[in-house]
Amino acid sequence: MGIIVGSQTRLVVQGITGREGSFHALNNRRYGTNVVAGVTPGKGGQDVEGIPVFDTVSQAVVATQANTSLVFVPPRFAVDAIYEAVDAGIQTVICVTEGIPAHDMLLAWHWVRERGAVLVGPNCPGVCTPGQANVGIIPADIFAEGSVGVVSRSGTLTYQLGKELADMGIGNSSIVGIGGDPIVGSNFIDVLARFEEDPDTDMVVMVGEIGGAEEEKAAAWVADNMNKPVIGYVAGLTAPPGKQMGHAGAIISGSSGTAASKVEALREAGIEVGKNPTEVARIVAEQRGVTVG
Amino acid sequence: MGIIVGSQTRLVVQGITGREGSFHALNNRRYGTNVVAGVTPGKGGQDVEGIPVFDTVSQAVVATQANTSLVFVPPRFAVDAIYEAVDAGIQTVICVTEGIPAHDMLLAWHWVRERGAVLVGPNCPGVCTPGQANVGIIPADIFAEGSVGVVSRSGTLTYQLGKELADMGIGNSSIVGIGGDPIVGSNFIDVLARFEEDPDTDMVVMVGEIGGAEEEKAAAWVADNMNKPVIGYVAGLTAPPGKQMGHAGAIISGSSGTAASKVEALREAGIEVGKNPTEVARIVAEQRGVTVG
Amino acid sequence: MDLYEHQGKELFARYGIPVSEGRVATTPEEARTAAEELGGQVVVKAQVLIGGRGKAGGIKLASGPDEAFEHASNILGMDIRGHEVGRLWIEKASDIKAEYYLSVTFDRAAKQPLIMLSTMGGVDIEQVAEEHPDRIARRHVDPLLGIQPYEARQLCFAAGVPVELSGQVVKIILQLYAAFRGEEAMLTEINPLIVTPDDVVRALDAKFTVDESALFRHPDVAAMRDVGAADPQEQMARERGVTYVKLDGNVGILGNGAGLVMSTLDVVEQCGGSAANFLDVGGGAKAEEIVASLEVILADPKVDSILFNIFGGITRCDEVARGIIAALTTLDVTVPMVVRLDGTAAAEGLALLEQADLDGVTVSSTMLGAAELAIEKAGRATAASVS
Amino acid sequence: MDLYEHQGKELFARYGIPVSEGRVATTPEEARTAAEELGGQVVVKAQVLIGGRGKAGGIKLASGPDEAFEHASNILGMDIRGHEVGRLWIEKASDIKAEYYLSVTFDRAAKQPLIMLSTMGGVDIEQVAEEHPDRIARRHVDPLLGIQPYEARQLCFAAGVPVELSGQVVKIILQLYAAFRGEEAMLTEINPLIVTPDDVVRALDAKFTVDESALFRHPDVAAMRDVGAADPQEQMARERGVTYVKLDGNVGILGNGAGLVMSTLDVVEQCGGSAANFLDVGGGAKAEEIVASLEVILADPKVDSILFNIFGGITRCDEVARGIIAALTTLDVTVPMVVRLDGTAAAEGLALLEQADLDGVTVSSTMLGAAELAIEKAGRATAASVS
Repeated sequence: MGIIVGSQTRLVVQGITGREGSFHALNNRRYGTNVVAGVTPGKGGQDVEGIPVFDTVSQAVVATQANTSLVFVPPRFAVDAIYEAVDAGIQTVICVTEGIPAHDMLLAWHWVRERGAVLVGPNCPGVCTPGQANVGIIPADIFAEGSVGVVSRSGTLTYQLGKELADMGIGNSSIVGIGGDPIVGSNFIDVLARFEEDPDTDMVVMVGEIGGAEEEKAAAWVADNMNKPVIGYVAGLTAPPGKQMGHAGAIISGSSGTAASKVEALREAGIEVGKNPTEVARIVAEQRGVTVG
Repeated sequence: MGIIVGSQTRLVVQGITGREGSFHALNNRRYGTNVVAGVTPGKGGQDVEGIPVFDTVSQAVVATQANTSLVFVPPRFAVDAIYEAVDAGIQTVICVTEGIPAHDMLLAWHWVRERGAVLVGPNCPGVCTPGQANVGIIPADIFAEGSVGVVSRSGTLTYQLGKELADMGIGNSSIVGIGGDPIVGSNFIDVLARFEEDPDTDMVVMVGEIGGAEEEKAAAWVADNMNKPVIGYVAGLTAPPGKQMGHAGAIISGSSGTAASKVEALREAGIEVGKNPTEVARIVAEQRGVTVG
Repeated sequence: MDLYEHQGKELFARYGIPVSEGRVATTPEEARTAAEELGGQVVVKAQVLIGGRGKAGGIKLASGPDEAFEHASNILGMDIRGHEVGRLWIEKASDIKAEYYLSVTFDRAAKQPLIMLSTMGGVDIEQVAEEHPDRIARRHVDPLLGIQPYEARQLCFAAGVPVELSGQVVKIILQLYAAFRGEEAMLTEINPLIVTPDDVVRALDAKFTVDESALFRHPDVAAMRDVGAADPQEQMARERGVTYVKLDGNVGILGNGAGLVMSTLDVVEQCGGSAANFLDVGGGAKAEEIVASLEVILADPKVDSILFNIFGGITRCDEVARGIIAALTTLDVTVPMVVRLDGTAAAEGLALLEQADLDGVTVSSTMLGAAELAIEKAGRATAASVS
Repeated sequence: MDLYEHQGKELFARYGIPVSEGRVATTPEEARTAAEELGGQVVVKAQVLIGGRGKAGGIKLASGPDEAFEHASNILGMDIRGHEVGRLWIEKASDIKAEYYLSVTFDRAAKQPLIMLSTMGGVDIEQVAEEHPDRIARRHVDPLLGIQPYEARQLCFAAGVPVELSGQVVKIILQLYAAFRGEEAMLTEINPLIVTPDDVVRALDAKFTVDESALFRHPDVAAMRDVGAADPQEQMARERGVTYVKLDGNVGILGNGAGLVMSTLDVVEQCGGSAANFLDVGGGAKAEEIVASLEVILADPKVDSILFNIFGGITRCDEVARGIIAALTTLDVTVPMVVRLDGTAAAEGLALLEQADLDGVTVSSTMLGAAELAIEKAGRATAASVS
């Protein structure tokens, strides 16, 4: 089954006629995702290799019963696309766009929550449920079907981890990139709660990084609410304070937000933490009784 | 029991040290209302004839368990007072202030609703439950205890009606002035629904006037949802279109909002309508088997 | 408060909405100068706060300054549905390929702003609304979040705006909403929103109604009030802080509270009379306000009697009685008055009146009785003046 | 993006927040002129994007122009915690009765702006936060509704602002929130917010961090970026559109994606090495960006080897390989490189590298292996240069 996306997903891609939009829409379809529609205002009536294009998300929903949206719209217009999707009744919105102004997301976060929709991202690689659906830019071929859930703030680091797991013969239920921005639609806790509920997941790897306090909050939540084992990793142990490391969210201010404090919080919550992706994969393998070669 | 205010009311008066605020706070207390506190920023620690004054509504709630607020604050600051009351946990706010900008109320209406609080007004005379509590500026001595509920957009017209009823020996469960502004916190339907639920009310008089479409909507609602009899009255049968008759809400635009169309809607919903306050009182008396002198 | 077209366009321009260049003129000479400055064909447009001026001959195309002068001479002073034309807006003429309709209104029932867009704009929009309601695209906006671009796009697609124009129209929708919100309007309307032959979209008219209660935040808009345009008595009432609307009958009405005053007008008609005005002194009126209100009512020569209907809540009836006594001693009141006082301090008020023993003042204890008496006295006065 | 004090004050003034009059100076001569224009006592303040300048001697009181000149001479060029002072803010000196603290921050965890106010402001605010957390009043604001005056009043009462000052402080709180919202800041801070002996409240310092992603809506703020202040290599990186942070080690790092690059730094340290930099080429990098990134890394003379760690998603490994090949043919690369390519088009990329058969380029198939190799090569290079 997996979480957030799967065989039930009927995907509409917002910004489908753009270079990246069309490339990944087709890529997602190639993987097996049910891509039912695309939206580009003013290009309604066209199609992208057979995927019908509509002017508005509403029209796409009416015509194709799309239930999930993938947003590939430039940062200045991306929140508008999120609003449009939710207003059209889409209950799952995955936003890849990087560089959305933080104040825009602040408002959007509250508005989307009040309407009960699930937003993943922005600035995230998407969600993949191996064997069922891949929504976003994750190179899904790395990942095998299995029962280890992965939730991560970082894209390429997720791939690295998937690769290390795959090298040990371990597959995944779903891989969720939550994104590295200051405000993301779904945080660790939102995703961990879904993995806890998901019958096809029996263990979760949580990949954090410096900045913010989400890892600490997630650790406390895991201690109180999760029965399935969680393995942790935090990137940025050597990051200097006061410097923004790429992601808008990845910055250490004062003594808070350091990787060391996050690792400590995770360990206090009973979560085993690996010091690098290779070690994380080894811990997972050991806990599952997989022989490490 | 009555509705909205009663013996359970613990009233805080916002703007209590103003001329009108103190006059009516004391007037309400004289009637028997449990006035527990007043609020005027910067005057915390003072008292108004024994009523303690606080700087903020929060402090008043903590110290006195106030559960109802009466807002007597000038129009520029009145929405702020409403927000403050609701944010402090007050669940019933009655706002007398006239002249609050309509856009301010537009935002406040949504915000207050989302928080589940009841707002009556603005630009309303208040709510009186005879024998229990009077909150606002209604000259409560006109009204006797009884079982006829009254809901009205207009203040003095309500008094006129109460007087006509009293002259026939008919008393009231509660009298609710909902106010005549374009946006009011509680509309006819909100109040009618409460009267329908109230065991001490067995009949309702609904007093409307020109402008808007609330009477029409209320009529349809009454037809579908109310078992208790409703007697209607609409002021402004002779009002010319396009002229604003005092209330910001009282204006006829085009063919909508006329008294005639409202009367028709009420009659279609099975509501008997009197052509003037005297006739309304007579209808009520007849329906109750009171001998009309 | 309604604004003139040229004032609305001034506000539009501040929000970036494209409008035609123009000038205000209050004399034919100014109209000529304006036409000279603008060059080419111009349109001479009567500035009145009422619709239908085009059909009434208040809008004329002029080929140049001389014709502008001529049209201005004809239009100035013209009476358009009861409004005298005191000023003109002279603007560059536009070529028109299509006329759209766009408005943002304050929808009280929905408690949300409502945007309406149609590609069938122009003078017949009301007919469109009735016969082809589906040709008017509508959308409510969440007031807390404010309008989002997709909502404007959806309106364009729903209304059938051609794709090559939708960029401009989307922008104007967002701008008009910003003007509605920014100026705290109750209504902003562009009809027609024109499309020129070279595909430029522009506002050819402007209707703007702002919330009087919010004017304290908009002193520049408050200053747009045209004190000259109102009925002189309504103007006088406004200066005295009371709400007055002139009507056609002969029974002057003075009451407290809009609902009660409206009800009083109804009762007068129901009793066979006819009200000369609506006058609400508001809550808590003092004696001076009663005097001032009476001055306003008496400025109407058609008034044959005056009906006082006061139900005191905040208002104290003794203050009202003092006002009546003061008025009768300071003003030259020749019409009979019927006074009904009830509620707060009614007994004191009635005692004051009795004590003063004023000529021409009759007291009545009920609203209905007072109305009947006032009508009777007005009828007698009329009969006397006719005979 | 952090702004200088004087830029923050410029923004404050736009929102009506009271600040002291002042001038920017970049030479002692300008400081003297500024002091002359301002008159009386002035304060000479180093403009650096880091705290603690007061304790470091970067803020001095001058009795007049000559002393301002003297202080400016001493402060300009000073190194304050790694930041060289290149400009000064000369402002009128203030008499101080009390120092408050006020800030609005973007609270990610709560998803709401957070306002903090304390009457114990000044340089020791962090100590106050630790020892007397109850002396800092805090309030979150509903971002959809925006701040309401009562929230500002509650902060004042909770912080213990004297009643006679609360009117001014409430106003400044509302203005600071407006500045935070209007300029899309991540942080706005006034410390100290002073009270003068005659009870005037004024911002004596300004800390302003704006959201880089929102700068397209604020061209005036974008123009405040001090291109001179950044590390020259970081500046070079920004111009080339890559994210670069200089560190202290000798292994240059180039990767794609912030998380992977951070992880690579950690692994290098875990393997006993030390990274020279953080460099994220971002997603979908082309060959030219790889060349540009290598230029940035190589501009640091401390770099003894370079570790490429690319996991292709959007990024194509063949593009990366082309970039490496191009760099080696166009740049004068003398340091050894270890390349690890995985993910999208990894096979093609590795084939291109093999085919090019480049001197000094070694391929590794795992992140850990690549790190070990790069450290070893850097160590050998260091040994060679030392010997």
